[in-house]
Amino acid sequence: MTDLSITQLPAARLNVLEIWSNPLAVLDRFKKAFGPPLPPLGSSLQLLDRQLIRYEPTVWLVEGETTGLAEVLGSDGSLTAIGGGIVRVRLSGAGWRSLLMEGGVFDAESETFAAGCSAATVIDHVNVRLLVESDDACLAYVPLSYAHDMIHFWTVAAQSLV
Amino acid sequence: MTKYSALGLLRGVFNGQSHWQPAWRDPEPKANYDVVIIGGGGHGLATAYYLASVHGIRNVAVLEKGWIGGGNTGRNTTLVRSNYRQKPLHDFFEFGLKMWEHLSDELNYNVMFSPRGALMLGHSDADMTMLAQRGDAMRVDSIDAELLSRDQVAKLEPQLDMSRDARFPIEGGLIQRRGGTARHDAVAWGYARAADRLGVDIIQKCEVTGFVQQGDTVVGVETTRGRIGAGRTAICVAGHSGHVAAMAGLTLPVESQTLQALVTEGVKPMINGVIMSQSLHCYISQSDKGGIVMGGDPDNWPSYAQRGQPMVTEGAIAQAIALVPALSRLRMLRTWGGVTDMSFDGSPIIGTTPVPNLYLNGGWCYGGFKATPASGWTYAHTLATSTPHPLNAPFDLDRFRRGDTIDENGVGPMPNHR
Amino acid sequence: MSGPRRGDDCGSIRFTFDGKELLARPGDTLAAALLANGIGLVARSFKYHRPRGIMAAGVEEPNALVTVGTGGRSEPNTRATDVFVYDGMVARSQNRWPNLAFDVGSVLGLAAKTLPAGFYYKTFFGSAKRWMFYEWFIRRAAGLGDAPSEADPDRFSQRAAFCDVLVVGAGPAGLAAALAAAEAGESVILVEQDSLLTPSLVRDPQELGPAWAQATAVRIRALGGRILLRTTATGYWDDNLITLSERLAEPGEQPPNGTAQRLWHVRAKRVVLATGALERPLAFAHNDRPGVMLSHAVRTYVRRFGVVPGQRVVIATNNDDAYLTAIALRDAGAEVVAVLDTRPAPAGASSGFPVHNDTMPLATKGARHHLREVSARVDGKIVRWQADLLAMSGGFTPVVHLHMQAGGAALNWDEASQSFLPGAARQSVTSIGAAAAADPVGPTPSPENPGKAFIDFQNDVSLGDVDLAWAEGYRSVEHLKRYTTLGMATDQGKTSNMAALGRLAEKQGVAIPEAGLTTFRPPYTPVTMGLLAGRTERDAGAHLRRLALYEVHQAKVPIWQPLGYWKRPRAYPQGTETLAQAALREARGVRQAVGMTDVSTLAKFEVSGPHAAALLELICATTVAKLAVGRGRYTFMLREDGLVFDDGTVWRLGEDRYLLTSSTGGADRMATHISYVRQFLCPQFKVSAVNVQEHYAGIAVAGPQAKAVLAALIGDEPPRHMSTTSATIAGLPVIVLAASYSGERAFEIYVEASQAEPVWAACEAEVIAQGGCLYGMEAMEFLRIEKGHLVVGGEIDGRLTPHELALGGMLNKADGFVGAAGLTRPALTQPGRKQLVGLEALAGTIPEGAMLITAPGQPAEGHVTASGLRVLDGGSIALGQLNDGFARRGELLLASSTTRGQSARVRVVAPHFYDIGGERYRD
Amino acid sequence: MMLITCSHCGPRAQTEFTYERTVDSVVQPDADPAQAMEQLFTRANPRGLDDELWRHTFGCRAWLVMTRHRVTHQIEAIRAVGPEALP
Repeated sequence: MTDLSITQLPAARLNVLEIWSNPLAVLDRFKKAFGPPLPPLGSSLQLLDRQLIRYEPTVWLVEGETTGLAEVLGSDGSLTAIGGGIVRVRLSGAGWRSLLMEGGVFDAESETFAAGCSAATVIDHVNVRLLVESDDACLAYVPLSYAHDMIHFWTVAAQSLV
Repeated sequence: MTKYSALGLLRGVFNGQSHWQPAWRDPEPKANYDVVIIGGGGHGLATAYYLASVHGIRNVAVLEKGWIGGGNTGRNTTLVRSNYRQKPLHDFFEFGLKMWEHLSDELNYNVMFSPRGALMLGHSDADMTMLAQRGDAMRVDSIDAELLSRDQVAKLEPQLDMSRDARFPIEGGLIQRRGGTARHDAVAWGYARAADRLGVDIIQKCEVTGFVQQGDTVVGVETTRGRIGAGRTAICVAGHSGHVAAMAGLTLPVESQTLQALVTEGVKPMINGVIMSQSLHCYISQSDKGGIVMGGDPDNWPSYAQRGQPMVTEGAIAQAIALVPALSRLRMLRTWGGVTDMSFDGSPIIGTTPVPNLYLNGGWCYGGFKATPASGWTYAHTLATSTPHPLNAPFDLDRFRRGDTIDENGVGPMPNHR
Repeated sequence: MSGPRRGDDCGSIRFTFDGKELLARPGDTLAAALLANGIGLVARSFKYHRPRGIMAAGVEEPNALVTVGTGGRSEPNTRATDVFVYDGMVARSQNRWPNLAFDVGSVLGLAAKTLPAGFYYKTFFGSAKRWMFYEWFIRRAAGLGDAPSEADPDRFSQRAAFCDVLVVGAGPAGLAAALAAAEAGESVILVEQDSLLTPSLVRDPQELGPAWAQATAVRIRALGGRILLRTTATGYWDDNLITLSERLAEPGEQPPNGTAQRLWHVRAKRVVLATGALERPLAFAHNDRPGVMLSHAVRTYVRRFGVVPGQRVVIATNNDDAYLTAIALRDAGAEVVAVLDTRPAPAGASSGFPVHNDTMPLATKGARHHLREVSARVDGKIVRWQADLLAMSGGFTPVVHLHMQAGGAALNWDEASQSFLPGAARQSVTSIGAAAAADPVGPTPSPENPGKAFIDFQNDVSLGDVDLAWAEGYRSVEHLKRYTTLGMATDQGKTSNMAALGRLAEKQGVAIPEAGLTTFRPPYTPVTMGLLAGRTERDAGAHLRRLALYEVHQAKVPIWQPLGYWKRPRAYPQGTETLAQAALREARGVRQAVGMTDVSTLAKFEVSGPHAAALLELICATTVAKLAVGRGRYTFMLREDGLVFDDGTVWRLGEDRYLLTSSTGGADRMATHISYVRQFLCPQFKVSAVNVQEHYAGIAVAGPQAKAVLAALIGDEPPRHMSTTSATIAGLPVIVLAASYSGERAFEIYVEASQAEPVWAACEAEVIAQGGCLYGMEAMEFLRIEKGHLVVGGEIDGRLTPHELALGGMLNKADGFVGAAGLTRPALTQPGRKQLVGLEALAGTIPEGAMLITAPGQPAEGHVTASGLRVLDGGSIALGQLNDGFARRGELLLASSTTRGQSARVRVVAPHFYDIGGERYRD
Repeated sequence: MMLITCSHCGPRAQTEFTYERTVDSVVQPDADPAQAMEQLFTRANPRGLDDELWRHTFGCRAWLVMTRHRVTHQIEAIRAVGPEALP
């Protein structure tokens, strides 16, 4: 077994931020309020009290604080709480990339999938969202109902990695 | 034509089996036929045979673009059964099942119909109720069905995983004992030989490239071997119905998708009959040569490529091993794909079309093989009399627009939801 | 064959074959070890049970199939040439009884003349039962090895990989190609089915030997390349996806870390096929005898494994390569008594061996299942050689299987080598080395006796069978294959294909490429089913979905019920209660006091934005726009064909914020449907529709005391029926929906799933305090049937219109919702269609699923969709679908289940049995 | 298994996508009923190129219109559909 640990993290505050109109105006308001732009698809933005991860063309997953976002959105979008149904699992250690190739179809071994990158994919028939924390850790957002089996799957799969 | 018999084989001991003649001729196409059947699969050949034998229409050509039986006839998992839920399907498939029971003698060609039983497994009380409902519906329509307990299932197929903690535990099953398998190639060859004997021209390597129309009326076909005139023209090319019908300006309620099947290396008998499941989407049987033959869901996206994606078969195998764990160490020998006509209610289409003198037989989804005799019988009737047989009347082309769909699974018009 | 064929070093690895304890050297294949131990008879053929030995040294071996391993690891039909011996290996011969040397099944060989190709199509007539009688014997004679009877103890892994270049085959060409790519900065995966790199350099030592191979491999790895041994590329799919099967343990061997094999799905930007070539056998009478081997294979056994498979050798060839085998044998001390070369002189003249030109073997003879004599016609006279080994070579066929599987790929016929070479391809694939070119060969004369000249050894197909198929009109190559079973054996025709094509071309009087080609179907070599299933658990690839409150329920030891991929509590039995007893107690608890249940699995969508109502008006077939803030209503959804496919409730939580619930089983489909309407049909809408199915856990509280329970929980007046409010329970924010499925005053409490436990605990405490109980799905079913509420998959079966489900009154009068057009189809309003009815038993119990008939022997007019009982009063009631059912109230029918031997006389009634006026919903 | 280049995510395995329907089967909610049924119940189904609606279901969930060859499986064109989105 390689250097790898699989840890379920405590439930987090997660919201879906969706923009349904005037995205450029929202972007401007966001930059005015927070500084950097909203992250593009496949990446994330780490702020002090929150992280915005983009998995969909018009949707960002907001982990942490949401203050100020309603004002940024105005009438061009909305926030919807989603965190109750998502379990965060941290895959840490050098083997996380190999582990994600087990039962997967997304190229987690690619060097371009680096810290801050995000991807939504399917692993062992379950839709999973990934966020690279560092070279040594990746966060997986797993649907609550599948989390038990996914953690078990990763635990067993880790044993076959060499 | 040499009659097939055990004595004939014995005679061959003394002549090196040299007395056998070609099973069918290799004729040049004539200029005109009373009926031209497009497609030399089991259905087309059966249609030709019944046109000649039942309706006395012998001036018939079967046009096959490749080699007979080379399409879905030779690519299916050879299941024969009539365990449906709805009356039109009962009537049609049960009529066919009765024909299967005498088909080898009828054709003087052993099609190896082997009614070893078609078993559908239930994995919960809800499944068992659904199976009972299916069985009750069958029995009301005079079709054999028997509900089996766990113990009976375990005795029937000892290789099934009967453990209580299985992901899909087996609570019982519904068996149609008269269901089973047949040898797919033999069905095409047997019908071809019998039709040929009655004067039908089977013309291989003859692809239809267009229709000859006078006004709207179809009066013949253009082929790679020239123009052939036809009193009536019968499309019978399931998998490619849309493509052929389009040449006559018809668009159909059909989408072509790939259905994959696979066979393992041969092993000594381990599966007795046909195993299906109410909740899972795989079906398993064992051929006479010992290979485990199985299939699952279609690839669920349009394709004419006769090649599937590996994930689909991998999924079906995972299900099969969940039911029969001993399959794990067998090896998949071959996998292949067929092009199926996915109709928009899961039921076939046999009948007339809006184009005069053009007839259609298609839309068989993944269940055409078992229908071969009944399909040929009813299609021949429809062609001979210009009116559908009562058995295929419900399966007309117009039923979708009208709202008379025969939707066995109640999933509606999207084939990929089926 | 007698005595060991190896020097003093027999090796130290212990294994058994048919119970006999034997020794092997490290690196031996089972075939090499058997030959080394003087065992030539290894198997029986499929059809005639002819004695067979080892013919090849690789994956093309048609004959030497054995079962390796024991218990759940036993692998039947393992090629002895493709398994490496390990300590403790147990190998058994197969398809013989009682033993390999004396096999009763071999009588079939005596009857071979009555059993030509396709014989079974011509006999065994009569009824299906009669065929089944014969078939019983045929099935037992056929097959090969035995399947294991135990479950597989090992795991299999599935792994994805991406690379710039995938090189298949680590021969000299493949290795060099991999190195070049790696040095050019490309990411490389190199796979080799053998256990070592460049096995051909061991067979035919050259200047660049194994040391070069090792150094090259080190260099490739240093550049980041990945090299996988014991790994076979088995399938080539769309867009350069290649499946690899990697053996982490040998067949039957206990894997070191529990994983027996790994299936790779490799997506390569380009693929290099260095798959080499396979040697073709020659066809002559009795060419299948143990002791008749392929020339390459003989050389491999001599040079790689140190095994000399014979001492007096005849070589038969149509090419130069076999002379290398003659040299290897001579160097190893064997005597080459004759070289039969089909080519005219001076071919082979300078070799120093006794060469006979223009000569093919005529036949072989044997003794005790082994080669003893080879005969040939030399200058018109039959000459016989005593020999215990015949090494044959009919030339080489490049392995083009993967090239052809790539799709849209061409083959070019090469007359000189009598083989097909890979041509252009649609995908990015190139072939190199022996896979791309073959050496010229001489003629391959037809044998004098085609009947026993085998070309498909495993399936016992001879050239005579090909001739018979031709005579009977099976003339396309696919007909030939299917009629004779040629190429259908476990070796997939690797050694037989070209011989068959040659014979067919000869019959047709055309060149081989005009005779046609068979399809190269995946996999290249057979692949273990468990590997393809690829799962660590035997769960059919379907994870069980866990409720957020799973542990809470599990502590109460419920009876679980599967529902789609979910598992929900069906009942919570107390003491010795049966399911039915528990469910009835629970249902009565709800009717008489209060009950609570977990409804978390319901589909839920939060829809917000200025167009939220407009979106819901499209999806739902009921009106939504008029709903006041804080109110909710029942709704149902149509497919585009106008038939009902799901139902639920819709709630207006705020000015522009709605919650839509729908059925558990339809959740994924509803999510797709909503996404389709929103994203594709209405991209201009200002709306967000978020799937919150798993975000909220749901708890339903129902019963006359439900209001009191809620009041205590939220410390406020609970919402009126079909109203909603937000509240706090156990300090946590919740949404309360006053909705009822049971027919009692009821509430659904939605809380973030990760915080569900304290809310559940608070509810449970209050419910128990009010004299209530937990209830499961079975009680819920009783309650909803009595109330006449519908269930998706039961009454709502995707085949009925709203009108037929008695929902017509709620249908949106305006068009424009999905399905409105479908509803206009004329047949949907024709008489004779099914309509929802209630049924009450005159006596007895109505069987669920039973057919509704007027009398025994009459056709079905409908069926029972759900059967329950009057919860408080007893008496069997049911819901059903009945032809023209609305007009048949009062009619007496029989609900008949003949499969279960149950029936009940029933009266058709309205589909509501409880509180028809809705009094119990009023405060 | 195809490699589908999602307009948003780049090349991804087909496993992440679901085929939904052909573009010629799309029924607008306000379509004339007869025409709607004609569209719902017939398909061009060509043995060649056709426009199909796919969804990146297990990825970014976007809807994609693909022009794909039914025999070679080659994707000639692909474009995302849906609300206006930031790059």
